[in-house]
Amino acid sequence: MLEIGLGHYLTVAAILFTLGIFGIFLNRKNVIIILMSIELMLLAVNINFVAFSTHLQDLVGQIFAMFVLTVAAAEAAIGLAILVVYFRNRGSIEVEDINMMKG
Amino acid sequence: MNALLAEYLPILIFLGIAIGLSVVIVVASYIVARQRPDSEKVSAYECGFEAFDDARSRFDVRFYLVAILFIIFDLEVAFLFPWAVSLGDIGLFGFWSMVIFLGILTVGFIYEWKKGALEWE
Amino acid sequence: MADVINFFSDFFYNNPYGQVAFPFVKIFAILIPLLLAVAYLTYAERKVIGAMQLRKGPNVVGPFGLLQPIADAVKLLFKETILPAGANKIVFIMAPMLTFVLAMIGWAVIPFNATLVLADINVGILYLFAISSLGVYGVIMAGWASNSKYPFLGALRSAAQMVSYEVSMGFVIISVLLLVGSLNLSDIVMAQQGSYGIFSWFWLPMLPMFVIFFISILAETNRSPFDLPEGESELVAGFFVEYSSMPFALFFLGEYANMILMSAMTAILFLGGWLPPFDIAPFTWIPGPIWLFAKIALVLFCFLWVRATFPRYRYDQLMRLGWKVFLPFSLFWVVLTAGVLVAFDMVPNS
Amino acid sequence: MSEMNLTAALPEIFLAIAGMLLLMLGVFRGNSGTRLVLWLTVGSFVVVFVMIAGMMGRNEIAMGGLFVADAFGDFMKLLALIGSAVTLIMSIRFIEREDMARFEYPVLILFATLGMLLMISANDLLSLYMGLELQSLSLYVVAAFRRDHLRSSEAGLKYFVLGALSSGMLLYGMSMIYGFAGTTSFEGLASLMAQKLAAGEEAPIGLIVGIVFLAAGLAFKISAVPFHMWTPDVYEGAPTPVTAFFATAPKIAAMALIIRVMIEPFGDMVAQWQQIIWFISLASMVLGALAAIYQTNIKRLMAYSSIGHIGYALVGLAAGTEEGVRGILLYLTIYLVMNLGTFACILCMRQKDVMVEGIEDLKGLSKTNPLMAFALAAFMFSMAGIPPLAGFFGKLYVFLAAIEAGLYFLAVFGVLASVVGAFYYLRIIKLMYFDEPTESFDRPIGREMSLILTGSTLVILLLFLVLGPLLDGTALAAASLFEG
Amino acid sequence: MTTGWPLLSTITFLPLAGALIILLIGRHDDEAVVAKNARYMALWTSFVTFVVSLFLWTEFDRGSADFQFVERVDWIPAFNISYHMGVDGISMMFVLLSTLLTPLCVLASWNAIQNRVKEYMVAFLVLETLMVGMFCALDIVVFYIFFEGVLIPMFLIIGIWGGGRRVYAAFKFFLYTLLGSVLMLLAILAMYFDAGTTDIPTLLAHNFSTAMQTWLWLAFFASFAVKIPMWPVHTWLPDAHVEAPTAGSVILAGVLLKMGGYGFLRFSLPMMPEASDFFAPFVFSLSVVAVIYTSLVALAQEDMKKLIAYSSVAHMGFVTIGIFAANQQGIEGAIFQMLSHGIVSAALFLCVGVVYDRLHTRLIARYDGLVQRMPAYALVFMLFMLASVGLPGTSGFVGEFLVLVGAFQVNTWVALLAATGMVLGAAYMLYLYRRIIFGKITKDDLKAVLDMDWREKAVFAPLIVLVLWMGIYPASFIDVMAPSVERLVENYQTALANSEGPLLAGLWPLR
Repeated sequence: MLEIGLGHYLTVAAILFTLGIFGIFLNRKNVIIILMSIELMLLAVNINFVAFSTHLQDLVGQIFAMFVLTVAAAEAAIGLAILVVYFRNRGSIEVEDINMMKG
Repeated sequence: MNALLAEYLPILIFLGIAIGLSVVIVVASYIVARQRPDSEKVSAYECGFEAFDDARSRFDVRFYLVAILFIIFDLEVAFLFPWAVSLGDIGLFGFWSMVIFLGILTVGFIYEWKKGALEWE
Repeated sequence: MADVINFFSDFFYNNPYGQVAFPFVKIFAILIPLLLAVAYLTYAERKVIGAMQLRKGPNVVGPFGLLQPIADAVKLLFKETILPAGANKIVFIMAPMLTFVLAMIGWAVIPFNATLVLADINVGILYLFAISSLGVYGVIMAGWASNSKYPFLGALRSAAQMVSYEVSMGFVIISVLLLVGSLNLSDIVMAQQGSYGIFSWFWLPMLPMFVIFFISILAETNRSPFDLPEGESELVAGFFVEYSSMPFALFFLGEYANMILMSAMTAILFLGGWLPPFDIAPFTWIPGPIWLFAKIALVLFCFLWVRATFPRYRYDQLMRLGWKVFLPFSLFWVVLTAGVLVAFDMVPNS
Repeated sequence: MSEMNLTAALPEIFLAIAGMLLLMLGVFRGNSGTRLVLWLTVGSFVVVFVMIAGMMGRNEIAMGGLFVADAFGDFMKLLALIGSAVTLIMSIRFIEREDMARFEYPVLILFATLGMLLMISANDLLSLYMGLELQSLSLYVVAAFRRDHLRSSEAGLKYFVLGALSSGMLLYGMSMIYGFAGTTSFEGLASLMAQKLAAGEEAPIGLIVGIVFLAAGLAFKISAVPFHMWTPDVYEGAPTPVTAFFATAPKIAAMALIIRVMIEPFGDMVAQWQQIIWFISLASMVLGALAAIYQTNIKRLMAYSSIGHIGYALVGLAAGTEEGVRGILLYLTIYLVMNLGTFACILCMRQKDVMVEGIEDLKGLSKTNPLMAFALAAFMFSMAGIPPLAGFFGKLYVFLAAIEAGLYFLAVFGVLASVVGAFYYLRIIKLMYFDEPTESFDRPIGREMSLILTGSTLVILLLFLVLGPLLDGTALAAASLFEG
Repeated sequence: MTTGWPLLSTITFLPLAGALIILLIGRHDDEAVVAKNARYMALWTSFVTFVVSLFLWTEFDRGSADFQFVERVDWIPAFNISYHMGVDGISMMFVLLSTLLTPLCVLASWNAIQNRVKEYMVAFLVLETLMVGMFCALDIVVFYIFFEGVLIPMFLIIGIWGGGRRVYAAFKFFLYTLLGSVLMLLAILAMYFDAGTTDIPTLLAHNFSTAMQTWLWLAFFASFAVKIPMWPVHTWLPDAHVEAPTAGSVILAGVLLKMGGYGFLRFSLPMMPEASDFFAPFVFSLSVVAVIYTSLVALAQEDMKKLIAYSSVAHMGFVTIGIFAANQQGIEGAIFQMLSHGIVSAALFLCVGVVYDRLHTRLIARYDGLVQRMPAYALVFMLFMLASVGLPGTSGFVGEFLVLVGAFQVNTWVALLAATGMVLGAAYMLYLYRRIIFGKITKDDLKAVLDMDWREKAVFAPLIVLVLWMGIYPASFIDVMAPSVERLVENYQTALANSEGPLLAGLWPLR
């Protein structure tokens, strides 16, 4: 039977993280997707932390993950708030419409 | 397979069975009952009127607000769980740490209360 | 009788096929009574409310109308499954399934007595809390996938309401945990075992929390008087306006199963789970699961009683109650409980 | 290690409490209390400043090893506090005129500053992250503080998205470091590195990947190339006093952070990270100089200018020596003053009650407002690094460190970039002094503005007189970083 | 000498004090009053400064090669940098040149500058402080600060009060010189790390390794070559000269160009002797090209200032030849040539200024037959023109002659080609003179021009005296510099003798 080890967790985390980054840069549609990508990245990091934590038999990683969760929540809250403000002014949250300033 | 997974295996099986059951129920009805959709039947219900625009329109920003507040308080609860369980080990120091944390949270709570984030209508 | 038990225990514990089959048996032992309970909860609801309103309730199909739920089920089964044209079909179908599945799998960790539990995980209460939190997804998915105004608004309201009360529920659970020092459901029940029987259960020392919890689960399950999301006069039927046939039935089942689950949670947290009210002869004869069932039934009765008695809340009143009364109060209570425990050195496991 | 030692963190604790009290005061007084809250915020900055200045020279660990209070941190904190306090004072008129006078503004600045103090004092990846996020989250909001302005909200959105991305990278790096080193404490990491070095082992590749990600995340925060994309847009879009704030205090805090992270835990791995810093320093200097040439908006110009300046400051870090850090400290001190002064000028750029931001609007300023023109000219020459103005000494000392460390190539490119950079600074002077005025700016500019302008101009002009004591201070601060 | 009145600091910062006073008293509603006050204040300040600086001349110990009037105050102890001032035979006369030219500039701008007089005067006084400070500085960082600081007032002077293309010229001037000097800054830092000090007397005694010398020399060369300026980095000079106001050109030609030469003498030659020796042929080549090429270019100029600007480049070519000849005559000649050029070219620019103030054009073609309306002017112009050409009896002759003698000892070809340049120099100057002074007045506006007034004559008087004095009795100047130059050459030769020079020098194909 396949034993799920540290390497697997790290690989999953790395894949998720990469997906998150690509989601931010390659996404041409909607800012909400960017926010989701950011959350994805943070989740990947959490997987890393927890996996390492179990691997090292050290709790710091899990504590760190808790803090990351908290910050991620605050970040999502603020991100959404800014997005709402932006939407009210612009009437759109298309990525391509975020172009008032260029250079 | 380690003991941790063994503990959760029944839950997994339960989950599989529950999903299977729900699929069976839906599919059974789909097969057993006669399916005769027409355009009136499948149109969105709006008290008899024709639906005039997309339903997923703007809605009150306060729903966002509730969601955001929920996230924050729910996380706080997440912090409280381990604290509550291990209060015996962390003692007075742990107690006061959490009181300070909750105090800060209360400041935030008072702020949003006064700002009217909790008002409806 | 003993032979039978021996045979089965031998089969399930020593026979390799039996070891695999055992969980299945246990699951169906939970699932089938549960589904039956759901069915007869609907019946009981109509009967109880009927009685309170001096009506008879269902009394035609079968003796005392006992077959009414079966008839309802059959009727729904043969209805056409309508998929609205504008709907997101997959999500539309998945939403009721999700609600149903969640209401079912919560039972995996409920202890029926000291040993009788499917999965005695040590974070049981967290699991339950998580499962009940996920319930909101079913609602949101249904409302969004329908692509229709009433379901959408109903779903929003419902979701906001559920999450609002979930916060105070969380605090309530925490205050109980402070007294227990463990997340395991069996431990929670056992912590209530005391020399005063029914009076050492947590409902008494935590009376305000018990009240808050009960009201919160009413809101959490969208029950009257907090059934705004499906308030007929405003939103027709809330998030499941567009549902019919078995998907509708799944919602229905899920909702009632959820009620039972929440009642079970109440029983475990505050009413001593499977413990008898007094640790003396006549009560101890009755096995634990029966006690648990009785307590669940009691809580469920209160559900129905409330529905028959109270008028519906306004939405702003509902939100205000959740955020401005329950949340601060339960937060305060958590600190108070912890403070008292620490001050008098009564913290468990210290 | 497990001691709390709260006195070490007393200034931060005071600031946190003050912040919450002010929030409460504000919310109960409503927006009419904005001025009061703002001045009280400034007051609490002053108190904290005095507290930290009074404790200067200490070297303590607190909060169970999460928090370190040393001379380096204290020095940086003082700078950050000056930046925050002065930008707050500068913004009074602006927020009142531009309908931004909500009491949350000073409170958010306060919390951002608190975050900065915490990250400057971080002694563990965890406290680093928390401090950084407290700062960033507050900054996202102030960037979008003009809710009804499209540009402001767009700036906030961009800043948020890229800031969150950088936090993600930072975190990923941290998780790798944690996983491969088994600890998040700076001391633990440092001793691990020292062990590896002593044993002649290579650092595990995962750890190096972690450091690269960490460095990338931090480079975002200091807006170093190639992670600078957000800077011009955010600077342009954010309300001007907020831009002034962005250009000063957070930069200093983030620089302090990157210095501490690179030197304290990974000081023994100079070889691994030096090239990274070397590259971003060079790239920042070059891009800062070249891209600014085509700008027409002065806030955008200042954005590129700050990218360039960060590049110069990083030269000192690339050296990785005590002299290098000392050079950075001096550089940042001067950078702070120059930016405060320049943004005070930018905030005075108003014609007929409307803010203007084009550099063309500065035309003929020397005739319409000679004193302001003189001040701005002094800042520009200083930024270009012409002696005897202060900016020169900043560059002098970072390049000194670079030469000492043998980074000749970097130094040569740095000075060449500074010549290119001088071009656009000169362009502003040219507009002010060589061109004929079109329309003058509104007068009066306000007493606090005059005071800030005068003060920063005097510092820039006369810094060379007090260079000795200042350098002693930076030496003390830099030494404290290398002691441990 | 370390005690007593800090004479050098007084000379250095007196103008700055004057500038501050102008700023403070310049708060009057009437522009004209402000301008008048500023003019008088600037004149008096610079005049007093000049008078004070004469003490240097009288008190200077002519027998010593040491630094005199030394002052030293710790400035940045952390890096061993101090405010260290002092002059020797080489720098002393540049100080005098600066203090002399500044009041003349103020006088020359008396009427020519009408707008923003206050700022103008302030800029000039600040400039004087920086120039004097640069020549006095005995700490290399202090030197650099003064050296580089000069850019600021000069940039403003060209840019604000200059001619049509002033912006272009100002930028070009600024960026060219900055580009050179930042490299020098790095070299200074490298020297600091090698020697552990920034003190010039200590550095003079320090032996840098050969390889390091090469790089240091190149870095310093980048700065000084632009400043002096040498071909091919001289292109900023014509632009700056043409666009600058008259006084700006005077200072530029009179003092700023000397900074480069002074730098070579103070740093390149004594501190990097091996590298200097190695690169000398390179410098000779560039200088010869400068002398001949720019003379030819000058011949084709239509603009008087531009012509004189190119002549400056040519003259500075002599200076570099003299310096890198590295013998007593060559160096003395170079210094003398610099002083002479400082006065002569300044005077020539003033001459151009005189007519420019009248007709507001510098085009040679716009003038003819001035001698008929302006005899005194024609006389003055002739004197300086001949001095520039190098007529015996004028200051220009001594300098060029000494340089050629020095160069001849080192390389005959260089001397020969430089001499050719002298002939070309005579050609374009005489051609210029003929075109504007002689002939018939054909232009109407020329028929009404007035000769020089008393103020203009007062400006030229001291310059005429100096040119003749230097030409007729050069010894009084050469005596001052001789001990210092002697020691410089001596040290240079010793350093070369002690080095593994042939190895390096052997790489150079021309030897």
